[in-house]
Amino acid sequence: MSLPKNIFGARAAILGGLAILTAPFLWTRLDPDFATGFVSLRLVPENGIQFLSVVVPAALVALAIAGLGRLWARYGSSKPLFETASHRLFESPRAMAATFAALAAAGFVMSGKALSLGTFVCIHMMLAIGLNVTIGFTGLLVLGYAAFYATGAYTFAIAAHALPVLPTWAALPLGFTVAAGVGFLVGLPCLRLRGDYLAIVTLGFAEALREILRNLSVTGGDMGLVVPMQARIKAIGPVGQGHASWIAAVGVTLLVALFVHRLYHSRIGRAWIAIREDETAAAMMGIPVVRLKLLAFTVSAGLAGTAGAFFAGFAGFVDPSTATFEQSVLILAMVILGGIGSLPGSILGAALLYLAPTLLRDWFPAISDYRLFFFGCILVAMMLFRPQGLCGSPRHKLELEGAS
Amino acid sequence: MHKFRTILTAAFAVGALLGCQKKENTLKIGLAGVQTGPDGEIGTAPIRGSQLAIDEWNAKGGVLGLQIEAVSRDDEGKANQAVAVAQELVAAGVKAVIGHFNSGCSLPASEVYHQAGIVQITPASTNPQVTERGFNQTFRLCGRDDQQGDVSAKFAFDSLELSKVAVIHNKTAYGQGIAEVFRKTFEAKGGNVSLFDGLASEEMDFRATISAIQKSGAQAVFFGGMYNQGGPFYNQLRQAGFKGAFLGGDGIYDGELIKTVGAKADSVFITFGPDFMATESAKPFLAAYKAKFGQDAGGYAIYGYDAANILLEAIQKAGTTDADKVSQTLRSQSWKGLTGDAEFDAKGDLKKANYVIWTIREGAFAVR
Amino acid sequence: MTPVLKATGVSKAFGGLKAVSAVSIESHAGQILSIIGPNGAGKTTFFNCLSGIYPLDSGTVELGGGRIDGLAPHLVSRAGLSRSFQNIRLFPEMTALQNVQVGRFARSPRQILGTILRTRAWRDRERASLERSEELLAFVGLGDRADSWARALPYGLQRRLEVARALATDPKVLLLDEPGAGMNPQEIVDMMALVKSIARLGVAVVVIEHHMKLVMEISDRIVVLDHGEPIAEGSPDEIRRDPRVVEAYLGRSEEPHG
Amino acid sequence: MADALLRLESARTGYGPNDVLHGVSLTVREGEIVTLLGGNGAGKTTTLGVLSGIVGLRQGKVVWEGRDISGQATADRLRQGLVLCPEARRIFARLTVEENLIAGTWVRDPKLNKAKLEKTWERFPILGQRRKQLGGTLSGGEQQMLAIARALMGEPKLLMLDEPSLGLAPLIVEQIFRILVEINAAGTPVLLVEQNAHQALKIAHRAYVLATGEIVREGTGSELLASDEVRRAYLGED
Amino acid sequence: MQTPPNPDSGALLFSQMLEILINGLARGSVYALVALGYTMVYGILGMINFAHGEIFMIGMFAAVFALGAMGSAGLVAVGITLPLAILLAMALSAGFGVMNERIAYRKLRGAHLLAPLTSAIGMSIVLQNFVMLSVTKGKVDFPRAVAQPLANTTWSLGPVQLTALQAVIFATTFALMCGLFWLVQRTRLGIALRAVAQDRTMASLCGMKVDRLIAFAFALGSALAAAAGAMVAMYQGVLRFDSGYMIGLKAFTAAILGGIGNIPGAVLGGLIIGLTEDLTSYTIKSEWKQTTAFAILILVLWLRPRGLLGERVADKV
Repeated sequence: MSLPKNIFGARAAILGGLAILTAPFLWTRLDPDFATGFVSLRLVPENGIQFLSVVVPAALVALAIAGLGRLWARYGSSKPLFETASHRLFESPRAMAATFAALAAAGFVMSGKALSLGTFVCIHMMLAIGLNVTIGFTGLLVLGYAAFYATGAYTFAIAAHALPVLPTWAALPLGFTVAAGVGFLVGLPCLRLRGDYLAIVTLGFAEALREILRNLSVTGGDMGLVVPMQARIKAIGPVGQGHASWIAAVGVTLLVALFVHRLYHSRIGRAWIAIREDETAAAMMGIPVVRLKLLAFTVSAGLAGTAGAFFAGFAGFVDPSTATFEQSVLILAMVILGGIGSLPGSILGAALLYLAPTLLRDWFPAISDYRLFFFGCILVAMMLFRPQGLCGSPRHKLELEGAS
Repeated sequence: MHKFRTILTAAFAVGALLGCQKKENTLKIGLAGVQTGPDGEIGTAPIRGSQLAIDEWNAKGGVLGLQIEAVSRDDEGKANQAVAVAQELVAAGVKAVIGHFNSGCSLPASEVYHQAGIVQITPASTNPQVTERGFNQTFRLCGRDDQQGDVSAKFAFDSLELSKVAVIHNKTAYGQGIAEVFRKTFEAKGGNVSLFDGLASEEMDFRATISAIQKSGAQAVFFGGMYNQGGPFYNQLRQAGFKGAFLGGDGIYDGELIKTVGAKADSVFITFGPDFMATESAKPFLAAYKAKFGQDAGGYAIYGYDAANILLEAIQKAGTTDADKVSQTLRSQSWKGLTGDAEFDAKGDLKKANYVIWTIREGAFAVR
Repeated sequence: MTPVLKATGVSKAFGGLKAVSAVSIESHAGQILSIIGPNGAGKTTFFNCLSGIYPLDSGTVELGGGRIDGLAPHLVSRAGLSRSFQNIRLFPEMTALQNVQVGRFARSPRQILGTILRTRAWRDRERASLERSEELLAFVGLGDRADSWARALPYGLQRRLEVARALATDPKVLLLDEPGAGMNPQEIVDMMALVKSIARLGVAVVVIEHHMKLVMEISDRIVVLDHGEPIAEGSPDEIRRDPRVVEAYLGRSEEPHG
Repeated sequence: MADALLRLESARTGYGPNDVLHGVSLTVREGEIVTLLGGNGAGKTTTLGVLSGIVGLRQGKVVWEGRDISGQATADRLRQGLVLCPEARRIFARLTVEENLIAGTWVRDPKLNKAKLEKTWERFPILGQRRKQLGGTLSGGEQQMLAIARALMGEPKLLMLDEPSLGLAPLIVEQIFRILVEINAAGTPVLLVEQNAHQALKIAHRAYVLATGEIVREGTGSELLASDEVRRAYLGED
Repeated sequence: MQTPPNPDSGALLFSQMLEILINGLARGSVYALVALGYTMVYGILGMINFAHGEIFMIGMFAAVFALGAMGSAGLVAVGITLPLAILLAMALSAGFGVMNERIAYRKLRGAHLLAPLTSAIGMSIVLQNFVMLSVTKGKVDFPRAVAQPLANTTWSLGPVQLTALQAVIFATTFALMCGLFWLVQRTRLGIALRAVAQDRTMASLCGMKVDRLIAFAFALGSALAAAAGAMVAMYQGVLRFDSGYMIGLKAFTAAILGGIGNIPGAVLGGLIIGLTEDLTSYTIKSEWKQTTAFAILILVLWLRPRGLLGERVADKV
């Protein structure tokens, strides 16, 4: 409908509008006078120059990457590569064992920093894989996913205090069961609601849960809980604590991924996708829609709980920040960046989004303040230009084109 | 099985490349604390202070013949990030850490340092728990909340002769900690805490809480929290017609508080260290800080500066970076700093907590 | 002969508008019953009533002697009634084979633990389901397109895939909502053959269709709806000659009677 | 005969890969009622979509009063008097009758609204009685009248209607057709898409029969009434 | 923990309850103003504008910027500068709202629910961090000289104390709501907005420029949020780059509570949330007020999934 010159005009209008709107923020400074209580405004170029000196080069780099990405998209597609590789991996026990052994062995030569970073990446992979079950497979919008993460973490921490004999490995079944139970109870009334309402109710649940965690004494209030030593991941023989955590993290992540992979490639997984694609048609195929949604919700919550309990056993403490909206958004962004509904996508997205800001901060400490800004930009740009994510299929793109 | 071996070998090769570390010829000191986000401003100050001290030492030739490399990490004021930062610092091979800022970050992070056997000096975490866990290489260069809350409660009961006070906190390790100590001391002395309540950190409209304070019949309010909420809280108290005293801890000792409450603020009583900034010996530091960072030094900058100086001096004196020896040295004697003479007790706390009561006079903080 | 599907006095209104009023049909195994009528006559609404998507205002639906009105769609499907949709509603992000496999959902027993552990029993069932699905794809002529994305199939094949998916639930009754819509003449001829062969399998087929040619050729009986009401029923020849039918389609040719 | 008001020249368009219209041409002249007949899926609605600008053309053009308007947006065509009353009425259910009518005047001078409303109440007394009622609460026939009245508020020079008789009882249908004749008699040409062939042909000056995206027959209303093409297009008889 | 109220202070208690009511209503009316923006955008697009809280925050800053600019120009008469600053803040925020729509929503109209939601979340992060990076990480004080005189002027209405500041909030909120009502219910533009909300295709067949009307709805909602922002900034005295998040979330809760898409519902929801919070703070503890607010939301959605005043719209099959 719109001609090329129109598009150009529209872009110019957007840029011009942005320049005008952001002008007061960029080029002026507020000077409060506490004696009189008035405030005055002063023109200062430094603010804006500093901001633009970071953002403009970053934008240019992004444009260059986007250009490369387009070339890649034209001359080769990412999807078969990752999807096939992951499928082969999870279908072959031998490949799984080899991967596990290789990664575990790599721990011997990894630095302590790499081990800790790797363990955190694994935890976020579990979370992304878990959230993908609801958002990606079943199409249920869950915005307060971190609540289940916190549930798992706190469950284990509290249980370890109550039962001084609780072994570390108990974290996994305990976290899964309790979080899944909570997920079931939250899902039961919510799943009758429309998609975006579900998003809000889960978000509200997460906010309320965070408040409760901050207020109760059994959860240690805002300071959180320290997990007793006996329940933490410990060094075993020549394998140091960091390394042991890394091995455990790799193992659990592979198991979680295998679990989801196998569910996905079964009648349950097919039913989930069918529900996402067309609820009515799915029901006509004999699929009990509400029950399967509830199952997806429960499994997903359980996986978050597993990750949470693992975190508690690894980090040795839990606090209410595990249930923040920011945490939920981070996990959501991982799923979306990787590609909604794609298992390797979740894994890739988690790795990228967890590592990128950390590495950016180490390599370019000067712009570490800008990382969230860029994070937001990436979310918006991703939705506009590649809504299917890195590994996703282009379905959402088609929908968009159909709509315009 | 052949494939498996290939993969394994490759993994080891890659790992070996990654793990290969170059020979160290610097002494690495970790500087950790919140540097971004809402608390970023106040949290950056001590880190810059330490940075300044390290620069001075380097200019003088370093310590033990080694140049000192400051490894600065942002924990974003979040506990889990603090753990990650701590692990990173340990991995980076730092010999000692100055940090963290928030008590909520120091608490979990110090566990990591403890396990790794690294000396930690916090310039600002005042929660008692930080040094209460028997970690013999954890030190604190500032006062403790119990000392602070204690001082404030005694002042309220003895000097202001208050008998009924409402205690409000911001639900953080710091705010709630100091508030609880205040309550304990105040009640032990025979006072009555008429209301004890927490506020969400993003909350800025306190009118309902203030009504509850008025209902409780409190004569004064003790506020355990930070200046960004303390200022509006004070203003809204006064707007609601509450005339009683407003007490608080070091969290509200910040120039920003005065900007918010204005020059005419009255009956504000803050516990804070003595006026180190006004001393003659602090002048060069303040000037150097301003020259280097283009800003006036914030309240905690001087603590960061002192912490670094004391730490480096202890390393110099111990003649080694070994944590046990450095800890021993730190405990064994008295250290001179801009914040006065520091002596550490067995727990790692300052033996003499010098909290004094400050107030606002003519648009500036002044010792009462 | 007892009918497999027996709907009696089915009525459904939206607001004040009577979309379907007192429609009764009987459908027999191996026979094709067509429902025709002008736009807005309530045919699709009637299908939605039969398949449990809309609750009925009144009337009953019996399938193989048991009542299915008031059941949720997935239970209706399990009872043995399956359908296609007017505007094709495949699962576009699945392959053709997977679409059909979804149809096998209710016909394979629950085995969550088996799924996770991939037990031998699970694998056997999965293989059986797969084989049955492939068989059905071949039956509708999609044997060589099993791995195509449903969204990537040409329109005519999508319609066929929808039929295969519906058959995968092992229905006793199959409702087809405009199987020939949007097809070219050759595709329509093929579709007619397919519908006939489904009936030959012993399934009771109910078809909504606009292509009169298709309807007249394949139907055993025809029911005509207009304004939600049944106005005629009979064999194709009877319907062709029925003046009420002509009137329903072309409007009244004379001034209103009496 | 007056000059052609609207001409569609060998229009070709469709959705997705398939064409729905394979070169449809038709003409409407001043003062006429032209009917476009055809079975389901023949492409009638798509033809109106092309004329009103909501469906793009792949080939061919739309000529209005001698000018090519193929590239123009709906609003611009509306401003020139090319008004479509779409299929299924599409009343704004949560707007009152009066508001629905005002919505129809968006491209026109609001100062005239009062007079136009008065005229509408005169022509459709039933709407006048229900002016404050929500559109969604009207009966089917009333909604159709409202839809036509809303289209008239746009001051059409050509009124296009898509199946105004859809789902309505025969008596109401007759009423609607009477109204269309009145509108035409008052000087507005009408392009009518209908499946109710008998009624439509009775009031039409000329008619086209559309089958699978092509015009298969053109003629006066009475010619077509007598022809077999119509029966064939609808009933698939040979 | 709570000291039991003095038995002989019944009258005092009563007046304090009234005060709580006033405070709660003041807070609630701010929520209501912000909730209107959510409801309008949802009503017209069926999308949750997650960045709306940030627009509110931009409004706060814009008001201070405007006051600062006027201060620099030597204009300090509160009677003139304050209304002017609110208007300027509304204008700037409206611009941000339109830009927001243009960048993050227009292309995603009709896409899967997740896409606009995600881009909106991204947008909210961008706006928040933009302000943090360009203005300050710390707080900014609302000029005391503007707010203090209003806050210190109190009127007694019977047993109730009402500050001029609260009166300004009530008056502005009330005026803006009436204005919005009038615009949406009584004008041609309002009819067009509602028409676009109900049937975009038919609206464009009526000649309406759908894109522009949607942008207008964003502008309108943003302007309301900015007015709320200016008043909250004045009321609480400080503003920060993250001040919008919680209020946005609460206002959104309010919109859902009242039945999203429904204008009176948003107002009702806002007042209920505001009152609930203050009553919780007063009678239980401030610590629990978020929890009660969200508990009410979940309860209402459970019992009435469409919200209090939401309409039941038949789902299409």
